[in-house]
Amino acid sequence: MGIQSKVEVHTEWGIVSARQAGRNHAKDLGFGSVDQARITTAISELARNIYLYAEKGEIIIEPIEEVQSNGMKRGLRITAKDQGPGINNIRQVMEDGFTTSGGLGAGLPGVKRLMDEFEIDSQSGQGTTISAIKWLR
Amino acid sequence: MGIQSKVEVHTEWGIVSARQAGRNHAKDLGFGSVDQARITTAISELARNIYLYAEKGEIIIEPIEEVQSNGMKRGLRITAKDQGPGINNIRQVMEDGFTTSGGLGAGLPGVKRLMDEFEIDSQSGQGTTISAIKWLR
Amino acid sequence: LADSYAILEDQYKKILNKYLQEKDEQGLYHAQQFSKKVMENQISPEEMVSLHLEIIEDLFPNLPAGARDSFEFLLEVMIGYGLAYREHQSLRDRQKELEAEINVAANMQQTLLPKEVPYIDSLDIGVISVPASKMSGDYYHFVKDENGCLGVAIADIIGKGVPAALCMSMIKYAMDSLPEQRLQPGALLENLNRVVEQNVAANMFITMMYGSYDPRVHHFYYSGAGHEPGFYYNSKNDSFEELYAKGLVLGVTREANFREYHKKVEVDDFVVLLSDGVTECRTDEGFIEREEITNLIRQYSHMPAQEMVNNVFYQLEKLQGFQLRDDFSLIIIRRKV
Amino acid sequence: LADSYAILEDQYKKILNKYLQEKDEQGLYHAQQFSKKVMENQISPEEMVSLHLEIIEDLFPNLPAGARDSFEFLLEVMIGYGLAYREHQSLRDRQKELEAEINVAANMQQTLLPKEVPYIDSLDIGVISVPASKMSGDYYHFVKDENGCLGVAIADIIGKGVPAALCMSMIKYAMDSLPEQRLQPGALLENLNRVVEQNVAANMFITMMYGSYDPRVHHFYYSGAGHEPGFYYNSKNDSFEELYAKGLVLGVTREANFREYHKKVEVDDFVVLLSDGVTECRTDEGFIEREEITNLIRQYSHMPAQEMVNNVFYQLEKLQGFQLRDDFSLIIIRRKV
Amino acid sequence: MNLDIQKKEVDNNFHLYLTGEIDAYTAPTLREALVPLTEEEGKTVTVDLSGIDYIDSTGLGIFVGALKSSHANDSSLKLVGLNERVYRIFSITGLDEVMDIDEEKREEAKK
Ligand SMILES: [Mn+2]
Ligand SMILES: [Mn+2]
Ligand SMILES: [Mn+2]
Ligand SMILES: [Mn+2]
Repeated sequence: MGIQSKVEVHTEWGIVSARQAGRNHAKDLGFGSVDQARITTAISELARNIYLYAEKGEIIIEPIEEVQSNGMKRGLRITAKDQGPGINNIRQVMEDGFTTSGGLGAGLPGVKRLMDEFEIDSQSGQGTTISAIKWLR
Repeated sequence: MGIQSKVEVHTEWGIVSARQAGRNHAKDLGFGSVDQARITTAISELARNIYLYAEKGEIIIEPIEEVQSNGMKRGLRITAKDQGPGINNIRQVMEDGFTTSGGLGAGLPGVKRLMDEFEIDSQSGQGTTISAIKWLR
Repeated sequence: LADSYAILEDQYKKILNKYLQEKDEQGLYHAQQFSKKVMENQISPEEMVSLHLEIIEDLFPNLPAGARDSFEFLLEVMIGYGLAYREHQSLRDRQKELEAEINVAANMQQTLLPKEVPYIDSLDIGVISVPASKMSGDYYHFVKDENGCLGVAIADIIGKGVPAALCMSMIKYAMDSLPEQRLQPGALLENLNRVVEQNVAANMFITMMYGSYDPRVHHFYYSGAGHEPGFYYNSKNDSFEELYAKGLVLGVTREANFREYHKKVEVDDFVVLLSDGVTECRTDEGFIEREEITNLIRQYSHMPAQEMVNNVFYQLEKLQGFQLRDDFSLIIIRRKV
Repeated sequence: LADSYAILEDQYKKILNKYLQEKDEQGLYHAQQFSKKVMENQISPEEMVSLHLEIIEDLFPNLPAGARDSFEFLLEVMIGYGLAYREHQSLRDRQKELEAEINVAANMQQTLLPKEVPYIDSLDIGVISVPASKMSGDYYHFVKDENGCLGVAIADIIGKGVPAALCMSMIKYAMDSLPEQRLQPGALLENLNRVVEQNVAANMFITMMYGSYDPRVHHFYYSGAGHEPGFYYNSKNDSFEELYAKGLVLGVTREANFREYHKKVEVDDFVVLLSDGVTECRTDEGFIEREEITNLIRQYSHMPAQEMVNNVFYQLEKLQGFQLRDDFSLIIIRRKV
Repeated sequence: MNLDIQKKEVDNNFHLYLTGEIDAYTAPTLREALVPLTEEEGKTVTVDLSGIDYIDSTGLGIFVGALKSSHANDSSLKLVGLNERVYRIFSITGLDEVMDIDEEKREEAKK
């Protein structure tokens, strides 16, 4: 359901556009202001990673639904894709407290915390795809 | 210099009175609102410790001065005294992240962080004296 | 730092003002970037709230008095978060220190293991031992005596991590200080049991298998102290049988006896010794069967012993999603000629 | 959790309202107590700010629009603090796990130290050994031989924490496995040096002082391997002299010789053995002088030996703000009659 | 505390000038700078400690490691410029007897 947005990221403007698209979708779906800010921050971090380490890539934002026993669960999926250098050691990158860039709690573990679901697929030299979902409560 | 205040703590009202006295002194000395809140929180924690573990004791609040090469340094000293059971293992109590009561960062390590200087003297069965200073910047 | 606070205040004022005028996403992006900057400067959350308040008091002189007061109240609440924030900084430093310490200890522990596998003409030996976390509670040991016999030990200390590692070092020094003359496997375990019993806490114990291979006659003598059974591979029938030696774990009673078993080893056959980290490999679908292990070993049995153990380890590590749940040790001793 | 959020919101509304009416310290005290409660409920700082904002929007319907917007902006900044806050929670959990592991190991290590001080009629012995962190790299040891002589060892493994602890256990087992007949201090250190040299990494070493007290004649024989000098207290003159035994630290060269020193001990005199954690006690004003240590010991010299060492430790711990920078070991052996 | 390490190569031999403190935190940096130099056969590595006012046992360990490495690789290691506090530690640990300490100054004194 819903229309997905795809934003190319290769300048800082791209980061802002991706944030904007994410915030619009989040508002439309009915997320509260804290969750809006969280989703936007997650997008921002993912887009910034693309901008800094892969030079270019894209952010896809799409509303999703999942049938459950007690009705329908709705949410927003963020996907970040790039053809950059990829991540050598995923276990290390996902470890808490050891991001070299950004402040405390930032980096990919931060994105994982901001969202409800998180998946990463990356191999050295083959680019990275990260997908994260926030469910509406 | 200045007049010291001494507040008996054996009820929760005593905690509030000690806070009030501390806040007044801090305001008079010219501490900003964040530092006022920090000093008051430190007093609160110390007074609560007396109330919870020693049943009664006192909080003394006194403006202090220290002559320095480049003029006078002014500050506020908080002293908490009780004749309670004392602290068995001070090192353990001063350890980060392991307060059983209170939330993250609370307890005596929290008081130490809120103030600039911190001293503790306690022996099992002989009561506890804690003294902490916040300097005006 | 006082200086940089003034600079940050000024920056915040500018980006907030710009946002209030243009109210666009770019402004909020600046807010997020600013967040990183204040945190790099170790500004606490309560300071951030206070800074915000100062600026809006400036911008909105007719803010209702109650609204202003309400922020004094909020500030009081935020002090608690400030404490957690600062505790976090110190905890993170301590954690880094601790990890560094354990890395050093893990390196030291590596030096307790044999530097190389002894060379014996007629034998091909492979060994791999990988800790589940940084430090290992598995131990293995080789010794070649004056008759050219090979002594081999494999041991597993209950639990893993630092405590197991500490205990593992005891086993190493205890073995080093055993009387010079070569002991029979059973007598050796009896000796070790006394040392372990005296030195470990009531709830600790160690399992061990000790074997002695005589390459002159190709007999393998072995005794076990409650250790995970190994395997004997019969190449003629392409079959595995259990190599089990009944015996009480070390450290439980002062005196214990260990029966000695014996196996004649034929050309191309091999002995497999392992720790339960190999057999109790747990995947999403549950525990792996011992038969799956032997199938895996059979699959690589045409390779040199070292490549066999490497390959078996890689396959089992992969099965567990590259996260070992227990220390993993595997030794293969094959009779070549 | 969603439920408790609603309850907290309601509570916050109540205490904030009460504060705005009465504007007293009690209200702010409630704010602080509330801070603990929200943190126990794992409410992030940005949620706290958002909760506050919702309530004041309710209370002050004519809040200037810009002021309202400014809090959207603040919220964006607070998200960063929220991340740090949640990272803190997870780091704390991991740290607790690690600490638990190290606690177990530290308890195990305690069992390596003598359970009690040997009883010798004419001597009064006090000993204290406290690790800087959980695990110790200091070691001490007492043994009473068939002639009633007291052997005493004090050792310091380079560094502290887990790696030093691992090495410390080696010293313990190495001493346990020394030949039965009582060795002279020099010969004992030569023996130990060989074990250490074989078993430690290139940049590790151990310092040790070993003494043998013969209560039949009240002679104290001792040798040192690069260890911090102790003291001899002469009660007649109320003076201290250094108890220094020159010798190379253990583990540097394969062969080393250790000279044996000797001291006649008079009634009421005592021998002080220590590790450098006692003397290299560092305070805000710099290092403590050895003379300050002897002054401290003198101050308690009328007490039984165990109380002396306890008091000296307490005073030095206090001087360092209850944060030891190195493992601390102090032994006092006094001739009573 | 920090440790500053300056390296110079004079007549095919190495000189290290150290300033600051050598403790558990700075020791790894020193090891990385010092030990590889001692692995070059026939060279002399002179370490100038006149800028060092504190060294702890972990720091000493680095010099012990370097000494062993110089024995194994047929190079030589020299320490110069030790102040009293630092010298005391080398002396107490007996390392002054197995290490080449302050040779230059003593030779100057002989002249
Ligand atoms: Mn185990
Ligand atoms: Mn196991
Ligand atoms: Mn040490
Ligand atoms: Mn020490």
